Amino acid sequence: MAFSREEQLICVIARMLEGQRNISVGTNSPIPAAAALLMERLTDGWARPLLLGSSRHYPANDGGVEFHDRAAQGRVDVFFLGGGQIDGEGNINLVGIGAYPKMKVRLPGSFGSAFLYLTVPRVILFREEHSARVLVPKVDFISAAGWSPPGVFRRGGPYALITSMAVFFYDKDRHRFRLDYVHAGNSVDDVRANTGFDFDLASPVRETPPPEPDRLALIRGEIAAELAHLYPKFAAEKLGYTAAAANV
Amino acid sequence: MAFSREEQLICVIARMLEGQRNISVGTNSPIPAAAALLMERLTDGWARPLLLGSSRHYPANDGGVEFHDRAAQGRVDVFFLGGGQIDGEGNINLVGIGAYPKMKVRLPGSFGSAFLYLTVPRVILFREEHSARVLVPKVDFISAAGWSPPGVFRRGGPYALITSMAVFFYDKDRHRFRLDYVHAGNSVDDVRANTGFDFDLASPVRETPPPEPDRLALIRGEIAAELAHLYPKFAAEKLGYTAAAANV
Amino acid sequence: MPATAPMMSVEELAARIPDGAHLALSKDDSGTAIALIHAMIRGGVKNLHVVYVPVGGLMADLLIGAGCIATIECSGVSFGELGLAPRFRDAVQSGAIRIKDATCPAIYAAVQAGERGIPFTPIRGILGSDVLSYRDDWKVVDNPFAAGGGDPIVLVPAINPDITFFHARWGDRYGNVWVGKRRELATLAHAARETLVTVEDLYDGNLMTDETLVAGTISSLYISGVAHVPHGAKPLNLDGCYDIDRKHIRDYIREAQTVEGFAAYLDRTVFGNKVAA
Amino acid sequence: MPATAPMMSVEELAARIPDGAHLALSKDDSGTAIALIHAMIRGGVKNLHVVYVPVGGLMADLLIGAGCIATIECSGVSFGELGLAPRFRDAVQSGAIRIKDATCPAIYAAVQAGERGIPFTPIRGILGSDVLSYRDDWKVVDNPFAAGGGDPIVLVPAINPDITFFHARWGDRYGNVWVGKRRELATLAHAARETLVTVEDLYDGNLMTDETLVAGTISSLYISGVAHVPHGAKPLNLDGCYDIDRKHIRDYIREAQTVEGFAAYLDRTVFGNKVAA
Repeated sequence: MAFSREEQLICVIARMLEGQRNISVGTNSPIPAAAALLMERLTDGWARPLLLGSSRHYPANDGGVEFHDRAAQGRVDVFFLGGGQIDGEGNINLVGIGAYPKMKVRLPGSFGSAFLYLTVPRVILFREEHSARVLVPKVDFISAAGWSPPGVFRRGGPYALITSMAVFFYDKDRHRFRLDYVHAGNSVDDVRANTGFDFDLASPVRETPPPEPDRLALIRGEIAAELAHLYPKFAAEKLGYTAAAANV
Repeated sequence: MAFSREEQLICVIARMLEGQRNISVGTNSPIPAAAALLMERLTDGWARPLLLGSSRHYPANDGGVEFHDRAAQGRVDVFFLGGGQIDGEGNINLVGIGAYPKMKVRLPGSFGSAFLYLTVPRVILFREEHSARVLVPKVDFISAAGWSPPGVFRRGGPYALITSMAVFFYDKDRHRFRLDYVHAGNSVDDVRANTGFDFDLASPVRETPPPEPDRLALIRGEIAAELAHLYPKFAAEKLGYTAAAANV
Repeated sequence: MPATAPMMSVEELAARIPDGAHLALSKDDSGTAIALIHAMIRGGVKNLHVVYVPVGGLMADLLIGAGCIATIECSGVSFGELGLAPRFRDAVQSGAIRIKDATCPAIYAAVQAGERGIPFTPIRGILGSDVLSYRDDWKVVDNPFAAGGGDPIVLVPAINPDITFFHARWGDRYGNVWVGKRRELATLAHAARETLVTVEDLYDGNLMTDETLVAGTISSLYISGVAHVPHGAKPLNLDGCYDIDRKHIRDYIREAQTVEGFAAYLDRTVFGNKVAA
Repeated sequence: MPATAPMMSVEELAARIPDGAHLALSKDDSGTAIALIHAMIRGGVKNLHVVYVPVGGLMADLLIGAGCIATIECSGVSFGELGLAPRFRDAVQSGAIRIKDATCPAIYAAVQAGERGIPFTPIRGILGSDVLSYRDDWKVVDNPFAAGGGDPIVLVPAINPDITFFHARWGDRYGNVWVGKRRELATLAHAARETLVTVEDLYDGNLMTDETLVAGTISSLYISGVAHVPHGAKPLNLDGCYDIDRKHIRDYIREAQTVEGFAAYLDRTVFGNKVAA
């Protein structure tokens, strides 16, 4: 069955959510949100997506305060972060490119990353663009640190890095990424050529499995419909959801 | 016009509330509550009573948390405290008599006093019983300290001490009480004989003025009716409120 | 769509509270889970460490009198205008329970710190009080933000109880409960590892998606057990449903002055009937 | 009985915000006071220090573009899925405004500390972040409660703004306003010295005495001015009333890419009409 890049990525993320219960997704993250909704559906509601910015999928009523408190309490199992830059130690930069503060390119800001990266056990880094511009040797600004010295309170941190080209897992002891999967159509050399940081290789590096057909069907049906409440544009343009609201 | 001890005390307190806006009263304090309601009535609602435990006179909706936060913010102008013991430096004891913790007489506890005595600018001490048993040289347990050394954050503290026999004002610089008024029927010597701590004398010590007739009428009418919602027993037995609820 | 949550009985809720559990319970305000307290006494739970947030009343006096509590932490125990708490008074005077005296806002602040997942919180006031002298788990430091140095301030450690419980006006089939303006119950539920709730009535709908009710709702995310117990707060009050039974409390205070009188009260009220009259 | 509170116009509210005021404003969620922002821009207020709690959107981009802001403190400014904030981006890149970068829970924690009247609060995480490196007003200390010493933890100072403001669903004649589940608005009102509110509709009754609405109500004790402004949050959303106008925002982002385009947007939307279409 043919599938799009977005559908592939939703399924890659969903596999990392197996056995995870409290799955939180930040704003402006339709692909992780779709994966979380998929897991809720597949587990008959045992997995609980908490989509920031959604009124339907936000089983909390105290806004961002409650979400961050939940993370601090250890009640958030998984979160997603991206980055204008991500480096080989797992540091992420959401603030900008160049010298702080009058940066050459200013990005929106760090949001909750500096906090959530240390308080949430499993943080999945998700950034579709796979380029040496994004995956750099050292970020220009550390919005959130990939690792901490001993003695620093830290529940978790980076678990994996997913791009449009590959899947890396993070080695917490060595503070390094390991390339485990390359999506169909790409090679290890392609990944190396487009990655600015040094990384390890799994043995063997495998090709990313395609979406499971039953999951793909769900994504295109129920999940797209559910997602359209929060991401109408994405649901319409990327998942072909046709009954989208007028106000897109 | 004849008046009861309770009516006298309500009017004494009310005079100390002139010009005060945010007047808070703890639980189990019908006389201060009546004085606060009287001031609300006399100022057409400018003075704002906040009666803890009341659903009608508690213009806040986050329970005790919000009340203490308000005090910490500097938004409570007046509060009332009592004490199983009160000493000459203004320390109060709400915990018990004897050696802590297995005390000879255990009282309910300090409640918010340790906090409110330092955060509320004007704290009026109110204790009807005027005896050497209550007004002691040194309290057995300091629930809340009457004064603080320099450098300690403190907005206010004891302002006056009102008993069934007299009115003392507190000298913040000398940490001592000064006898200003003696209620009709008592003398300075009576006060001295029944007070366990040393105190200063105003010159002259005056007799407490009787209740203002217009205020007395209000107390027996509107104020008693309003108070009956929170203190039905007091309103019925002490202010002669006859339309009290069945569940007294 | 949220999954539905199974209802439990009040006895099942009580059974989830093991001997030695660390509880934090709200004050005897609207929505005290008296029926659950009765079930705990019938179950014979022992050695509880109970924090009252911030003060206790009937709930505390019953558990103390029944021998369920080893340590109590609170800012006071009484029945307000109605009288003193006789079983609390005797237990402290005799040393039968250990008491950690506190002051109301310090307990609120400690529970809020628990909710926020921080290890401690500063709080103003308290300096000079013997409440502080006897609390070796509280600290005083100089405020690190004070311009000229100095400015001593009290730090209290966070409270994260094993369990909290209360009686709520409504529960829905998804396990959400509505507590209205009793915000401190949400704070407690957030700070506690488990939250047990008895509910007065079942709500036919989803409390989390009702535009006006959601503000006073606690999400099922925090709730580990719900029992439907009409009149679950009696003889205390539940706002909008029933008032406190003042005569019952006055009679209780009189009867519980003695160990024998308290035992008679329990026999009649707790053991004689499954649900308090 | 509570006294009634006089209603003001949105221009009167704007006039209460002086040049150089220290504001703290909630994020662009349900109930952003866009009509008040327009009135502020028309009034030409300058040199504001604005904390966004914790992030900014249209409200921030408009005030920045109109030259009202000297310093902004936030965890991010963007339009989420709809795009980046062009006036914010240009102003930071050119150095036209000073930015104090933060992280969401640190701002929430600082405002909660302001609400609680404490000078600072600890917060977990953040260590290792350059957000911390560049904040010389934040401190790191060893947790005084850590058993074996060590355990570094970040402390942030309390935020007590001069003024906060927002758009609420209802206001009553006593000056109470209903914000529903937007609890952070109550926290802001408690932390701020003054709170200004535009309300969508007038509520005929007392919001503080309605059993279900009271949980989402902010008492008039905290409110210093209320204006009745239907559609006061447009083109943003107000839950239960109207949705965000996505086309308007997309057009704005496109037009505000240039200073000229932004000026044209203001002319048309802010200066051309008293109330935004």
